[in-house]
Amino acid sequence: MHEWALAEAVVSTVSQIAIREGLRRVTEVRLKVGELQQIEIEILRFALSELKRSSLLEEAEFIIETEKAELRCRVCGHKWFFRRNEVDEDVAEAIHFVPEIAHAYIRCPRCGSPDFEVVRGRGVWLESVEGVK
Amino acid sequence: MHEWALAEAVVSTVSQIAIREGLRRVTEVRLKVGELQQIEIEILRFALSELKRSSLLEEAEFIIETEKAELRCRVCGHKWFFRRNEVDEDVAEAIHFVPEIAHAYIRCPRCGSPDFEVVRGRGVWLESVEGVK
Amino acid sequence: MADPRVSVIEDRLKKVNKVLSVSSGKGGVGKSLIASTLSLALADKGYEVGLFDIDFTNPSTHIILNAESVSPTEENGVIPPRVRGLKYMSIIYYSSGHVSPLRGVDVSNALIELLAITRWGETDFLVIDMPPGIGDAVLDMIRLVKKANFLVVTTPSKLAFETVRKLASLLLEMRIPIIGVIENMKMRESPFIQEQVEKMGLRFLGEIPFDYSLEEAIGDVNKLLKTMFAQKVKELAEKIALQTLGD
Amino acid sequence: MADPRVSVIEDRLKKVNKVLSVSSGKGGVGKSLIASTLSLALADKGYEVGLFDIDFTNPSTHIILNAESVSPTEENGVIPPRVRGLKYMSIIYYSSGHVSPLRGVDVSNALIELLAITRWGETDFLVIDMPPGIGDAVLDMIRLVKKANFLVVTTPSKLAFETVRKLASLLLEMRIPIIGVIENMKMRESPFIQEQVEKMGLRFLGEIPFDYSLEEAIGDVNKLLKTMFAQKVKELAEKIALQTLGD
Ligand SMILES: Nc1ncnc2c1ncn2[C@@H]1O[C@H](COP(=O)(O)OP(=O)(O)O)[C@@H](O)[C@H]1O
Ligand SMILES: Nc1ncnc2c1ncn2[C@@H]1O[C@H](COP(=O)(O)OP(=O)(O)O)[C@@H](O)[C@H]1O
Ligand SMILES: [Mg+2]
Ligand SMILES: [Mg+2]
Ligand SMILES: [Mg+2]
Ligand SMILES: [Mg+2]
Ligand code: NI
Ligand code: NI
Ligand SMILES: [Zn+2]
Ligand SMILES: [Zn+2]
Repeated sequence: MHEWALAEAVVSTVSQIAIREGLRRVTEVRLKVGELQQIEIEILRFALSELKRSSLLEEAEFIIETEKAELRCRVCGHKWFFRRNEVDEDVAEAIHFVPEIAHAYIRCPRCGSPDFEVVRGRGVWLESVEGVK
Repeated sequence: MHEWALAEAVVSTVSQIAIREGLRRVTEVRLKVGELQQIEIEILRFALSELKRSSLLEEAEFIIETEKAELRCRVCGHKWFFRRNEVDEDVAEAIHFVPEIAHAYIRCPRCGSPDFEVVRGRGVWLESVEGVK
Repeated sequence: MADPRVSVIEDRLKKVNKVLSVSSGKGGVGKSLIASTLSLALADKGYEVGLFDIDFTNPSTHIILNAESVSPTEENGVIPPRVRGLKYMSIIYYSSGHVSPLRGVDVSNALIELLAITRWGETDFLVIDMPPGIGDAVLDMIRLVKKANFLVVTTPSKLAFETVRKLASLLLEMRIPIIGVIENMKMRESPFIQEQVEKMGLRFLGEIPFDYSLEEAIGDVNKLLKTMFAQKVKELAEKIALQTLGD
Repeated sequence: MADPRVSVIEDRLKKVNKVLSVSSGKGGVGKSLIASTLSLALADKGYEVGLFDIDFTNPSTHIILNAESVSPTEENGVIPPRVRGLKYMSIIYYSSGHVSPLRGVDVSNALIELLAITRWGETDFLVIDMPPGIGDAVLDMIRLVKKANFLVVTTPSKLAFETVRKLASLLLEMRIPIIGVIENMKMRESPFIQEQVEKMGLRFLGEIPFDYSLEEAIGDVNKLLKTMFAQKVKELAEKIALQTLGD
């Protein structure tokens, strides 16, 4: 599972932020996880709990919210939500690694265009970092 | 002056919106004009007043606000404002026609990168259209 | 609320009869040389022709046509200058030799801006010189220029045709009109490309041999028009005019 | 608030000694063939080499290397498969033959994602096959991969060199290391490119002749390595290894 790699990215970014803001320890980290990428939250959570050991994040609580993946067609303006059960297993797997590859498989349900944007719910995003100085 | 062409774009878009919303006549149009493009507001206003004749926009009042052009460097995060008097006449003229050509001439004042985004204040933008049904 | 530029584009192209997008997906297959020479050939037949170079980070047609001594004029918008009888437009009139590092979003914005302000007027053919890649420029041509017809250029190479196959399959899926495929820089006999093209249900327009005298003719239109390359493009121009105006 | 992927990229490349970005601005000059053959040549000398194809809408190296029968594995991230001894990564493992119409913003996002999750491990040279254009991919390499060294490819053509000149002037202005310029597909004697390159203060690495046998070798690595093209690339590889590891 490459959730581990994403967890490392989160821990690395939070550490940088903590150092920049002069935090002695991080108490709370809020994450948004977009549904397009179909991250396995439990694996992400496990990886975070392993990776935070003996770091500034040791005592941090991770609050993870999922966000629906909203797509908007640039041709006709139609908005819709990505649903995993509407694509094949292979396609979901590919999008799991590289969300942009959605453009190779998904089409606007109204006009058939591959020219859509991911309005929200693409990948892993840091919402806030709290700690004590 | 190509302000006339931009005024035509505004009138054409407002007409489409009025038809779509079922307006019999348009009473007020709010426009934002970004400073990057250095539009001559008086010429734009004159063109609009000419172009609106015998159309749904005949009685429309145009409220035009200018918006400072804010740039943000993608490399170092620095934000700054575009100021016309800091570029040559030729360069200002080129940006007047194609605002993106700013990337050929302007650099981040902090790190020297051409890789910046125009956060706001790029070109002509429609803010609102009001009318009676 | 809304970008006013998009809705005026259709209006700006109202008096343009046919838009021909010279495209490929692949770079270096001869799009710019074909777009330039095709424009000259069509103008030579008496058509009113525009040429619009939208490869904004890598413009080339101004070098081929030696088009730097003129510039657009302003008159209720932008009027393209005349270059060898063509209405010619390129971003070089604004970048003047500087490198223009443009992300896709900037390419898209610049394209929309130029489509919204350029007055092509009565025009039989507007030839578009497309950039490589299957990105912002291709997607915006599909999205904004409903009357665009694609002319697809490949070389005999597997590497070029692989991308051409992808571009063509996208255009077919989107039901965008494809005039046909040109095989450029042919060096030896091989039916491979023609077979593949016809298998996709597309028209194979013909081949252009590799022309060793072409490089010397870049920047000298008189010389260019005398090359064997130009001779072949003129034949193709005839075909393309017949086919598209016959629609 | 923040995209966590960007800060981990440096970490992911920590054990990569040199990053070589094979670039041009111009398409069709031989970037993909040179990137592939250079990678093989460096691996042949005993170096641990990665090859990363980031021409996402027009990937080619998998065809050259015939790399479709393997795939990346997952292990705390993505481990590139081995292809002829190279650690090899391409978007084709996710697009599997489908056309990927990607705007610049998508190219940028996909690049950041793959840089953030791919584990190259101990690597002497990571060769990057760049797309044409001076856009998202070039700007992101400059922005995100601080250890990137650019290897610039041109052909003898004025049209190719015009774009190369622009790319090189951007890199010089940004103080990005340029290993040098390669002149590919040389057909006749001419000092033009070398002179221009040296006038810009850049190193002219050498020329590669036009090789008529190259097309047949695409997809067959054994054949490829026996071409005169590969012979020339091996000589260049020697030079490049000496020069970059000597820094
Ligand atoms: N038929 C041909 N014979 C010889 N050289 C050609 C031919 N067509 C194109 N070229 C050369 O190939 C290179 C790429 O052409 P260009 O028009 O710039 O392609 P693109 O616009 O697709 O990138 C140029 O150096 C050009 O001179
Ligand atoms: N030295 C050479 N001799 C003959 N053909 C070449 C040579 N270098 C590249 N080519 C051919 O030129 C075309 C473009 O090469 P490619 O590596 O795909 O370029 P790019 O990645 O820059 O677009 C391919 O068809 C390739 O076979
Ligand atoms: Mg997208
Ligand atoms: Mg910008
Ligand atoms: Mg071109
Ligand atoms: Mg390539
Ligand atoms: Ni995973
Ligand atoms: Ni003006
Ligand atoms: Zn749609
Ligand atoms: Zn900066």
